[in-house]
Amino acid sequence: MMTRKTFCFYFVDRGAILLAMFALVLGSAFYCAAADTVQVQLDTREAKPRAVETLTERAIFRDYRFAWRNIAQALESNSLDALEGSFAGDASQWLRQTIVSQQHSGLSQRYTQQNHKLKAVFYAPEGDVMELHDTAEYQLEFMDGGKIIGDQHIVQHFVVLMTPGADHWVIRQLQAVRQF
Amino acid sequence: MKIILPIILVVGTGGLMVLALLSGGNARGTVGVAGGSAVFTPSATNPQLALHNLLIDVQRRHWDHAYDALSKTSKADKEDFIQDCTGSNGSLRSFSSLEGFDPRPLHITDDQADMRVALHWSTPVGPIEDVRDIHLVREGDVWRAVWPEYKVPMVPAEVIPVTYLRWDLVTGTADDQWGSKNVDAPRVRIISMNAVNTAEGTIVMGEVVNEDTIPAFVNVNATLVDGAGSIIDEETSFDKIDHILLPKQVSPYRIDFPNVDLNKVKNVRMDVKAALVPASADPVIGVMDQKIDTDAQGKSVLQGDLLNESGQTVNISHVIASFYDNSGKVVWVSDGYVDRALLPQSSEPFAVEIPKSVSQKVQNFHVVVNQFSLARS
Amino acid sequence: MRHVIPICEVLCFLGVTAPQEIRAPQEVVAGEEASIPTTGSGKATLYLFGPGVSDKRDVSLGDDIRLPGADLQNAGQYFAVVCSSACRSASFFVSAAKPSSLTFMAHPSRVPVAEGDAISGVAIPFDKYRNLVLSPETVSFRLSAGKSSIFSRSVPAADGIAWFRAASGKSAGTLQVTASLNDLEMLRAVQQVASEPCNLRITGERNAKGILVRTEPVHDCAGNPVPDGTIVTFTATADGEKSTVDAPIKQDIARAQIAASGLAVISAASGVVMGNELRLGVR
Amino acid sequence: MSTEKNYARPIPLIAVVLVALAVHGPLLLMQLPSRSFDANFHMFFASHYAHHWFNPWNEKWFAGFSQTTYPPLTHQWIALFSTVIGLKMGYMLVQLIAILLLPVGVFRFARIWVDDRAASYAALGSVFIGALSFLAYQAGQLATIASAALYLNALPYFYEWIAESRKLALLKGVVISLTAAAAHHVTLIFGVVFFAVPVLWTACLDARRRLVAGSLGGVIARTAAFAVAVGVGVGIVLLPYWLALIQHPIQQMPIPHDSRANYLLNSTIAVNYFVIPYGALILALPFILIRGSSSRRLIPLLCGFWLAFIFGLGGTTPLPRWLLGRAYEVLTFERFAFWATLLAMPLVGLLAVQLLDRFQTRAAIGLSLAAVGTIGAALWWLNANPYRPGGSADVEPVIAFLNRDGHDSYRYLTLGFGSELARVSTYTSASTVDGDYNSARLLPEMTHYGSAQLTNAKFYGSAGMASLRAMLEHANRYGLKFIFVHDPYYEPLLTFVGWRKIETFDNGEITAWSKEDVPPAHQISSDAVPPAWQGLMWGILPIGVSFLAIFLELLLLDRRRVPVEVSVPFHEQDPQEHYVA
Repeated sequence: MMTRKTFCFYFVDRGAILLAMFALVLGSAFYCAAADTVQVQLDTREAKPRAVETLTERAIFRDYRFAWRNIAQALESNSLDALEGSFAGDASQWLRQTIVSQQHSGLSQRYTQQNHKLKAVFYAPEGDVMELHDTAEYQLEFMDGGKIIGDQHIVQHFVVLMTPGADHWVIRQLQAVRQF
Repeated sequence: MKIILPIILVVGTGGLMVLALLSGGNARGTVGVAGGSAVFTPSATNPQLALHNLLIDVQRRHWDHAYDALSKTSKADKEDFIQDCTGSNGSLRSFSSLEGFDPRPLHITDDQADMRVALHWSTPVGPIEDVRDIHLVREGDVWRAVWPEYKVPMVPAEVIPVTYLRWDLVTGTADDQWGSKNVDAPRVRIISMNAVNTAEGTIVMGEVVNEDTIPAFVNVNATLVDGAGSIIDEETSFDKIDHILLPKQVSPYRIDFPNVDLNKVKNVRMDVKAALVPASADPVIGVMDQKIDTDAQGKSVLQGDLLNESGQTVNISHVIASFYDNSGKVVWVSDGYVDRALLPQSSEPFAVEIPKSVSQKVQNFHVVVNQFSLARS
Repeated sequence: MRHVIPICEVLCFLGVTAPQEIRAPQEVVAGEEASIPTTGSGKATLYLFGPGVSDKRDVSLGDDIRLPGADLQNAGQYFAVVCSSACRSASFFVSAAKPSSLTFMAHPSRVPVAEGDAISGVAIPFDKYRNLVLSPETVSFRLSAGKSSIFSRSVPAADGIAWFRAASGKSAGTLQVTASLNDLEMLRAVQQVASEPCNLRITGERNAKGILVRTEPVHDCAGNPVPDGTIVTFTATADGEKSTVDAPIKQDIARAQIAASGLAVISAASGVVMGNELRLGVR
Repeated sequence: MSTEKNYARPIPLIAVVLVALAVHGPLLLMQLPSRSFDANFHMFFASHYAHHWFNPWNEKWFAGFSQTTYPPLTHQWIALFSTVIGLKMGYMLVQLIAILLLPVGVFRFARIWVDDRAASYAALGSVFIGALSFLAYQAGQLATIASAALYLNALPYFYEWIAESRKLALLKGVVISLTAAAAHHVTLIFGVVFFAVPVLWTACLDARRRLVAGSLGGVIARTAAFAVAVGVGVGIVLLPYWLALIQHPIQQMPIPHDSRANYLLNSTIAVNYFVIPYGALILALPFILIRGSSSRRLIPLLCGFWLAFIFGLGGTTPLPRWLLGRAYEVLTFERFAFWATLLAMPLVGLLAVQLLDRFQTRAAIGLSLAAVGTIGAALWWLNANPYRPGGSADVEPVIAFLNRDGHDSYRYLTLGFGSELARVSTYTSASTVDGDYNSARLLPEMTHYGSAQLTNAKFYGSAGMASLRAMLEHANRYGLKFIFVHDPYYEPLLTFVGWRKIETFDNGEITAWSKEDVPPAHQISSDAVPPAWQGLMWGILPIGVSFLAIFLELLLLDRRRVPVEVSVPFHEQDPQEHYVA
């Protein structure tokens, strides 16, 4: 029979366990939050033949970071909606192909701790296309269902083509290369 | 109680109804639908009442009742009277509803009266006030309005060759490959900009030119930025611009920022958007006999006549005028709509208002006519 | 930051050292078949991750794992992970095949004649799988009006992009802009149009309706006729009243009917270019 | 069996319900209400609940608004039924249930004052009320009908509890009242004055004349208990509604409505809001007045009726404006006429009894013709009424256009669509800045001008067009790119402010317009987004309380005895007499 005293002890024990679980959850939440942030450094000084305007530089920085956040979310949750609005042309096509095949095979990929060093190398005279070189560093996990089958620290070189959309820039070509 | 309570209820209800009638309860909530007639209509024992009853019938489009209330000495027959009130040829008046009216006696004797009435029309392009002077006469113990003659411009039958250019736009199929569909937007340029502080707020105005060789659809936007670089307000030229500019055509623009004090504005960021658009170089509308004058109500106006040099009817004309000081700077832009349709080869008067504070500075002006045609809309 | 050798090495796994070995192919061209030799024995599961593909299938250790060309169409980095008792992974690159299409953007669509550096073009070569061809290719640009060529240049593509800039020609008309790479050729049309009207002159005569005013044929300074539809604004001032007509040019001439009585001073303008002034007395 | 006996017995309630089914069933199967003013609005709300049961934030109207601004019960039931029979038939089924509940409620409510026979005639008459057909088939006010029917069923329990102190009646009365509030809160708030006060007044009279078990003090105490229970219950069940109302009280410019006009100054409005709703009841007004004041026990009922009758006249008398103050400009008054007809039914039952006793078959024929004439006039008026909802255009092409080629990444506006706006919103994934529910609007371009939906801007004169201009002027801010026009009246404005016609649908009936430089729509931040816990409450409590009411009604049957008015003009009824068809 539970007396008042035992009831208190019982309650204190349960409290401690709950507190510990809460701290664990909070901690992992912060870790995940920190883990899936996307860091981008953009250098447009060498872009030619046209100089990159300040407003354009700010837009490229914002839209490129947003695009990689969408890639991470899309490839982890296998949802096509996450790609909406950030990609066009061939980049959009192969990203969608990847997600569809992941949906069929039950696989997924998790991109975390992303750090992108982005350099503009070409900006068309009329401003309708920009080529950038991205040296990306991130942690990549391959998962089959919930099981992690591979966890690697990647340093990757991407050749990126971006074109202006209705009110933001979209990635039209995202091609990994051995070196620039 | 069996008798008193029913009497109280019936008398009380009747009293309340009379009270509502005397306090001028409104006859309707919504506008624009032919409403029923009033159960009681007071007879026109004085000019004010006669004009009020007449205009209520016009408001409710009870044309038979309204025309019967007119004096037989009216020069307009029934069709003219209806056309004068409802407009014709798809004019702006034919889209409008009489929303309210403010009559004011000018001159009253025992059997003659002149009333000036401001008619408030609700139109698709916003409220329009039309001031009319109505003459009334007493016939027996009833006053009746004498409706003025309604002149419809006589357009001679003729064949007018239209050989002006027409531009059509092919936008290409949706799945064109990247880069293959690169018809650039037209090149337009803002050639003047001036920001003015007024009681209602800040106004940004100026002129824009289409420097390209094809028609351009133009919209001018402005963003006001304060000292800290943050945006105070963003507005567009809306209907204070001629959106479709033919090659080398110049249009005034005006952007209103209600309740924004210009002294708080550090920077005005202008942005002109141009797009490809199908257009026609016809109709050509001349703006004749323009001069700055004072109208019947003492307001300073720029007035003149619009001459339709083409063969098609222009249903609604929109006049936009820019005013310059002696240094050629745009000091004001105002606009106005013409109530009546512009028939081929005929003209209609127009007037746009200029604030008193600005009219002294005005040295020159430039008028542009925007138009809406049902045939081509 | 650690500088990493070009081919991505596998840096860490989960847990256990595995008995089997897999070796990635050195270089694969997009669309071509590849194979991954393996050692060890027994059943295993192959996972293939790459741009456009995330595949999983059973394989036998000790045999070569065949990767069909259809899985390797998109250029980029691929990861092959083979799992039996534990997982081993290797990565390899797929590079673009030879160019088979050329994206070519020429600007502007309409350019005034005789304007320096007014025309530009950007050409980007792609292989048949729409991969960016980054190998150094030479693109030839040519501008021709009718039979005569007014510009020609061969430009080596840098980072997969070749571009040019050139002045517009002297006479109005359609300019063919061509970009070619080996047997690939893309054509764009640029309209060379008259620039600002030059020496705008008007004449006028009185008639029953008022004054008929018209321009002399309107040309730019290079003698090119200004396109039809260009607006000429006629302004007549008489007795303190002003009349204006925005008249479009038709076959090089703009004309307008102005209702003006008494001594009239008439002028004309097209965009920001002013014409001569005309004075017409009373009939 | 002689004819006197034929009319001397009450009509069984089940027969009355079957008559209601026979009259209104076919009309609902024909989906007559689907062209009413508000039906599409109800289906739009239900469609949202069907897809987002626990998330009342709806992005499709006003660039985002909360559905906790409207009691959800009827919409939740439609959403439940729609999973089986579709949205439209789900609406018709819920409307049928409400219509069948109404005569049951009238019968039980009337028995507080009159005997079974008169109450059964009242219930039968309620099937043919003009106001019921007006609200169901022209106005589409499903929630008002449902709430009134539920409330009439709750009031007899209220009477039983305060007069007889029966605990089960308290429980049922409170639960059914909460269900009525969850269907439509305005009915409950005003119902207290027009319905509950006459019941309380009658109970006090009965207590003072020892007709019931309870004493006067007991009646008042038990009334207070009932009021507290219902007050707290409504506060909890509709808590998200009250919180939304407190956060954003309805302070927008008053919107004109024809039911607030003076009916003496406009014959069409008089027919629409007086003649059609009352129909043949107009002829019974003298009897209602005299008979109602002839017995002390009927006076409370008469007073409730007359007050509702005055309110139902809208702006014809100044009394509603005096008593309601600012709320006068927010409410519409056709529902007061409906409540007045319900309050009159017990007295109409007495009239029927007197006529049948005196004129037998001739009275039966006359009463039948009056009833059928009343509902017939209401149905005829559906087409004759100049204020009827505009001819419905085929909006399918508009829905298809919005759902293809990424057009739903922009916002849209309809002009001249009337109640079809809600239909487009229901089936497209795109969002609009307009909406068909004035109380939920927060966008300044709509609340500052005193006009209702932008799609009906023309009918609100300069205020309506000013509101439309303000919205079009801020099109870029809201990503408002596409406008669908079903009334050429708006074409000049669109042309002059920068839209261009891009497509034509339905042989020119509808045109699509677009503006070039509009950026894609983005989410408009709003402080009215209800938190998750409110969504959970909203999805559980209202529907839960209606299930509880059904459970109590079906499983806890009660033995009821109600004191019967024994009064002068007619003899006492013997409850044991048999019914003859």
